[in-house]
Amino acid sequence: MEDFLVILLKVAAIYGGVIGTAALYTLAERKVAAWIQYRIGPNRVGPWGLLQPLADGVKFIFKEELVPAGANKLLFRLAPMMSAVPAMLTIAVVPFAGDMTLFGVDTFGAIAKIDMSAFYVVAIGGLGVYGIILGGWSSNSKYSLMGGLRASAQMVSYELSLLLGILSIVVVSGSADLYDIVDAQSGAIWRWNAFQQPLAFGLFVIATFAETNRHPFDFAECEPELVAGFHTEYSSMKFALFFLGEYCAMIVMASLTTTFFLGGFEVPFWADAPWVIQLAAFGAKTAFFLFLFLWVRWTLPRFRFDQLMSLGWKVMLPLSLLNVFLYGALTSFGAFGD
Amino acid sequence: MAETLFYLLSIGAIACGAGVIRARMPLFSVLCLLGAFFCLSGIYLLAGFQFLAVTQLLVYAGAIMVLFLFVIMLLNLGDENEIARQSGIALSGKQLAVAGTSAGVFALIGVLTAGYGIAPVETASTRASGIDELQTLAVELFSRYMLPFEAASLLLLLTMIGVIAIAKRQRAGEPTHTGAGFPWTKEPLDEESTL
Amino acid sequence: MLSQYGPILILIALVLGFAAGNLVISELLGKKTSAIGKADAYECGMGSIGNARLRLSIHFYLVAVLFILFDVESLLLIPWAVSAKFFEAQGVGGIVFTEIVGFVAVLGIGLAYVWNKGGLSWDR
Amino acid sequence: MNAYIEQMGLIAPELVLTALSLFVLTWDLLKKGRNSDHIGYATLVGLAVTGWLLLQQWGMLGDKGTQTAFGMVTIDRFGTFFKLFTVGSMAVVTLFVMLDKNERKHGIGEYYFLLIGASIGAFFMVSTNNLLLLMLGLELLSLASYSLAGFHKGSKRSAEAALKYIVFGGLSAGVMLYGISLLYGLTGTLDLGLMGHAPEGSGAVSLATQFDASPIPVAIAVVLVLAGFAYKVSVVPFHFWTPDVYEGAPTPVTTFLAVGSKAAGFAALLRFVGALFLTDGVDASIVAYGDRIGFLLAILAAITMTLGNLSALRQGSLKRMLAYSSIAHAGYVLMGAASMTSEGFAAAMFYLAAYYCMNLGAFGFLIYFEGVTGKDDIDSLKGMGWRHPVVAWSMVVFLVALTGLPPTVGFYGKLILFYAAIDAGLAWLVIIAAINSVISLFYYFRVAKSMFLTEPVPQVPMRQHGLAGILCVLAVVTVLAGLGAFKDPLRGWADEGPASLEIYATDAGSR
Amino acid sequence: MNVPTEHLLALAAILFSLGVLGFLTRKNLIIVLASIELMLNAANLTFVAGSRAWAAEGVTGGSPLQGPIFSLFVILVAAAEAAVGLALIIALYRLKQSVALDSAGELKG
Repeated sequence: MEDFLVILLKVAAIYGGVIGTAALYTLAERKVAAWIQYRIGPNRVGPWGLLQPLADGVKFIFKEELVPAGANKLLFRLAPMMSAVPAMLTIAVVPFAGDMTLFGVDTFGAIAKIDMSAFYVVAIGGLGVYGIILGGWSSNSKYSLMGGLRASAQMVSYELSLLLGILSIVVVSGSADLYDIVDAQSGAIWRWNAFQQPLAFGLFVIATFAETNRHPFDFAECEPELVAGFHTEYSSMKFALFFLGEYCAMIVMASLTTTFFLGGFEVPFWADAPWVIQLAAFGAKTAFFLFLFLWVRWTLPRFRFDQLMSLGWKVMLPLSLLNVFLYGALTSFGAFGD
Repeated sequence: MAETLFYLLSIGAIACGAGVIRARMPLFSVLCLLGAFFCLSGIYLLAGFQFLAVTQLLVYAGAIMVLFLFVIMLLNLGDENEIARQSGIALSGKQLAVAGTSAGVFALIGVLTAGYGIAPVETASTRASGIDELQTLAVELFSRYMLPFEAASLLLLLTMIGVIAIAKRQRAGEPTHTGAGFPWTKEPLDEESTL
Repeated sequence: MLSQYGPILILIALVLGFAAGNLVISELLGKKTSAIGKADAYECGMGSIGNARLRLSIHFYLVAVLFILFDVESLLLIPWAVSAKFFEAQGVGGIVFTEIVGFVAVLGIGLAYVWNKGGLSWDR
Repeated sequence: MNAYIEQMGLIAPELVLTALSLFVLTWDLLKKGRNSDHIGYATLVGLAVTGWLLLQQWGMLGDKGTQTAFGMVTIDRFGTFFKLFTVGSMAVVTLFVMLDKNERKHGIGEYYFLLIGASIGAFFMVSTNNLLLLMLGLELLSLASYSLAGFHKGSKRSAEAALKYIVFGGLSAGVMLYGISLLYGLTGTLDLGLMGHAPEGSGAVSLATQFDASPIPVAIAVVLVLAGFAYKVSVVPFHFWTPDVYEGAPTPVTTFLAVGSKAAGFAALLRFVGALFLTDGVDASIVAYGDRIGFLLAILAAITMTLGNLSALRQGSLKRMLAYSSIAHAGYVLMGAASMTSEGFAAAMFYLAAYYCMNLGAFGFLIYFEGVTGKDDIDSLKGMGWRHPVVAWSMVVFLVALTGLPPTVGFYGKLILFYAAIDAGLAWLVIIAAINSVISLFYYFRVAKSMFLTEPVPQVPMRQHGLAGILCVLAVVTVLAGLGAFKDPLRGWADEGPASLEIYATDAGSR
Repeated sequence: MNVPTEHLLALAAILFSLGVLGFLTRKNLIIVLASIELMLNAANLTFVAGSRAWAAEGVTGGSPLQGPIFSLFVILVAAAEAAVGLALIIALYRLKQSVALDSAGELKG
């Protein structure tokens, strides 16, 4: 019984934490944008505008639901869910901290610990494409359709690089369990995969940007061309769900990059740190990537769509394959033997 | 708990399967198929085949169904346009009833098939789960099933070439290949890319 | 098996409840008005022309096909990736890696082929 | 490591073909589609090497088959026999493609690549006892065939044919895979040898044991798998795609479908049936059951040949007529399988060899004829006999062989088929087959009549000497193979095939 | 999971029948292809059921994990077939602006 309560507590805490972070992240987005552009940003609701996300949420709930004429009613309502749910489900296996003891129960700092968690995230995360493509199609708007198709083509293209990047990590770690992958990076800081596999790291980070439809690859929205992409016709909470899904996906991607390449929750040179410290370390590393998302968005210009696809297929895919080969060869011939 | 889940997933799979063949729009048919894949993935997981479950999600749900959706979007087959198979053995009316009955009989026989001559499995799956299974699978795949494994890559290559040969249109009167696309050739390929 | 995945079930329930709940609450609480043209698809302020069921570039299809094929390829590499160290420890790392090279090389030729045919060039 | 290489040595023909396919593709890439003839020559050279390797293998093989590639591939005379003919027919089809001007405008490198890929699939199909590799080979062959059937991009017929082909092909694949999965569930193995006879400690249960325990599931499983094969060889309930696909596909591809693909399907069918039900080496309790399967096949054979021949009578198009004729011939070959004896199997193998020769020739004539007139209806044949005498006389030889008249290989093939069937107690089937042969005389004769006995219609005199030469050679082979000097060795080869099958089955038992 | 193998097999049989039924009764080619996928999944489920049952019996039938490996290849084949089939649908659609296969047209007789 206590086990079950602890699990319940963990699920609630992690899910709540991620949703809360996503909400704060929307604020951070605007604050950072303002900072980069020498503005102030939201500062009216609460101290430093901290309650702004709450106000936004309440506003979303009370906004009018619009369903465009000619839209497919059922799919139009389902699409936001199909977009948000996979992103939220991927957090299930992210290791936020190592082993811990809560209320006398020995447990670990993730919702679930499964053997194939590294591929679970790709398999589940890849399903987010349905929300986008169906949202785009069901709106019966040209911009939405174009945006949806573009976004989904982009997502599938870069999913390959993501998958191959994960493969090369799995090859050297010898396990597909995220905890084992983190373990393999414990100890000295140069054991982080970011230093061991710089190429994979770079490709993976680029792929995360494309997977989450973030700048400089945000062709899902691409405001000047496609108004707002696949969610042009969406309003109120349905729009908010798309938004929330996107931010959750960013958080998940940042945590995954941390887990795969920056040693996850491991504190360098301190293998058995208490879990609170580990959580903090994880938070700090993830925050760096979260900041990177914003920094890039407000600094770099957007690609062209054909450039994006060319990059994905002609650069990222061959390089990822080569990288897997390289580390596969090194592993197969004993370079990473213990 | 696991048993309940199995029966729930089974009902889900059957309902989705029925949806596949009953849906008016191909889009809903494909979405129902997606649902059936989820249910089956869950069942594989319950039966102790993690890797197969992930495969089901990764390839079937994550890739094949996306392809179906793309085609529906590209050809604009969402609702009104039926792409019909008129010849062959598409049935209607009375024939449908006959087909339904025979399929029902078939299902019954299938249930009979269950009399496998081996004892029903009363114990939970005995296999070791997870990585061990994956490692056994890898050992099998790279020793005994090495040839099928390599043949699989040939199959994929063949599919790739076949699809390009079928779907990519060249303009009449042009040579089959121009070296376009390679970084070291200058002239871009001049061909229609739209349908 | 279930003990491993059980917490995910709880999460699924929670997430679905959260998403559906939000939509329902918003549907219930949001005000409803209607006006001429309000439900039209957005088209930069103009009246919309035709419907959005347009047909699009074949490239989307090619991308999806290539994705499937390479997805399946990566999938077949997963067992190897997980066991590469194990194979190395068993002393058969080289042989298995050769198999992998053969497997990927064949598909590499396919990639080169598609590349040459312009299947990867979006701009044309 | 050495054992590893030794194992690979036995599948050298397959490896050479794979290398050839990749080479063709790469060369096509580098040459950017120019000099397509060179690719054709390269293909021919590769096929020749493969053929040479196969002949070497034939010489080395004893009566027993050996297994290689971790038990996946079974190298025996049965398989090598079909591989040799597959390579031969591939070479002829390659020549057809090279000489057929209509095929030039399409991507020729892919054409060859897909053809070679299909024959690799056929190789796997005919030489494996493992259902997994069998399925993969079948799918390689099928996928290549689908793509090839739809190869003429501008042609609606081609696209429709390919679509029909893949839709029904998908159905048959689904049915067959479901059957295989049931078989696996029943026996706990994918190896046909173990299914036929599972010794103690092999970890499998033989089908015979399961049949005693639960006959209905076994029957369902076997019939479902047979349905998949029946589709591939266009036996009657699954034949309806054949005329449409044969007509819509590019003619060289049709040739391959009618000859290479069908023969590979038959080879796999024979191996499947042989491993499970052929008398020797298989658990005795299932042999009676095998007779029932044989009876089912006999009925299918009767229906198939009758329907094929009757439909062929009404055809105005030569291509469709040949399609229905190939359905009828599937019925004849099925007689051999239906007899459930080694003699029957050997007869089926011999007849398939004959079928290779005469159908390659007939379709080659079709290609020639289409090249000359641009049409494929029988009425346009008028005057062919006078304007293109060599080709027309070759065609007459093929027609005589297809009808099954002496002195051609077709006659002899039918003869031994009939003998085998009578021995197996299928006299009624032989009578039906004989009547069918008479029926087929009418429509085959119609072609000859059209060529020689009617006034020539004016047409452009255009000659394709290369094609005519090939047809000549094929015609000579068709006649010669029916005569003693060449017939007997061929007969000997064919007779050794089923023997190696059976011995393999016992061999698997003792493993 | 203490579910008897029979129930897994029955589920597979029902799915297979649904697939066959869909193939026989539907005219829409996309749905026909979807029905075929359903049939292939039924085969996979049967493999899983069989594999599970034999593993529980302690029988490996020559090699362990044959069932799952076969299922992997079935999925691969399904992917390849879907890709080629849909490519053909697109090709035909381009030529005819519809994918109705002619019933009485050129390819019948």
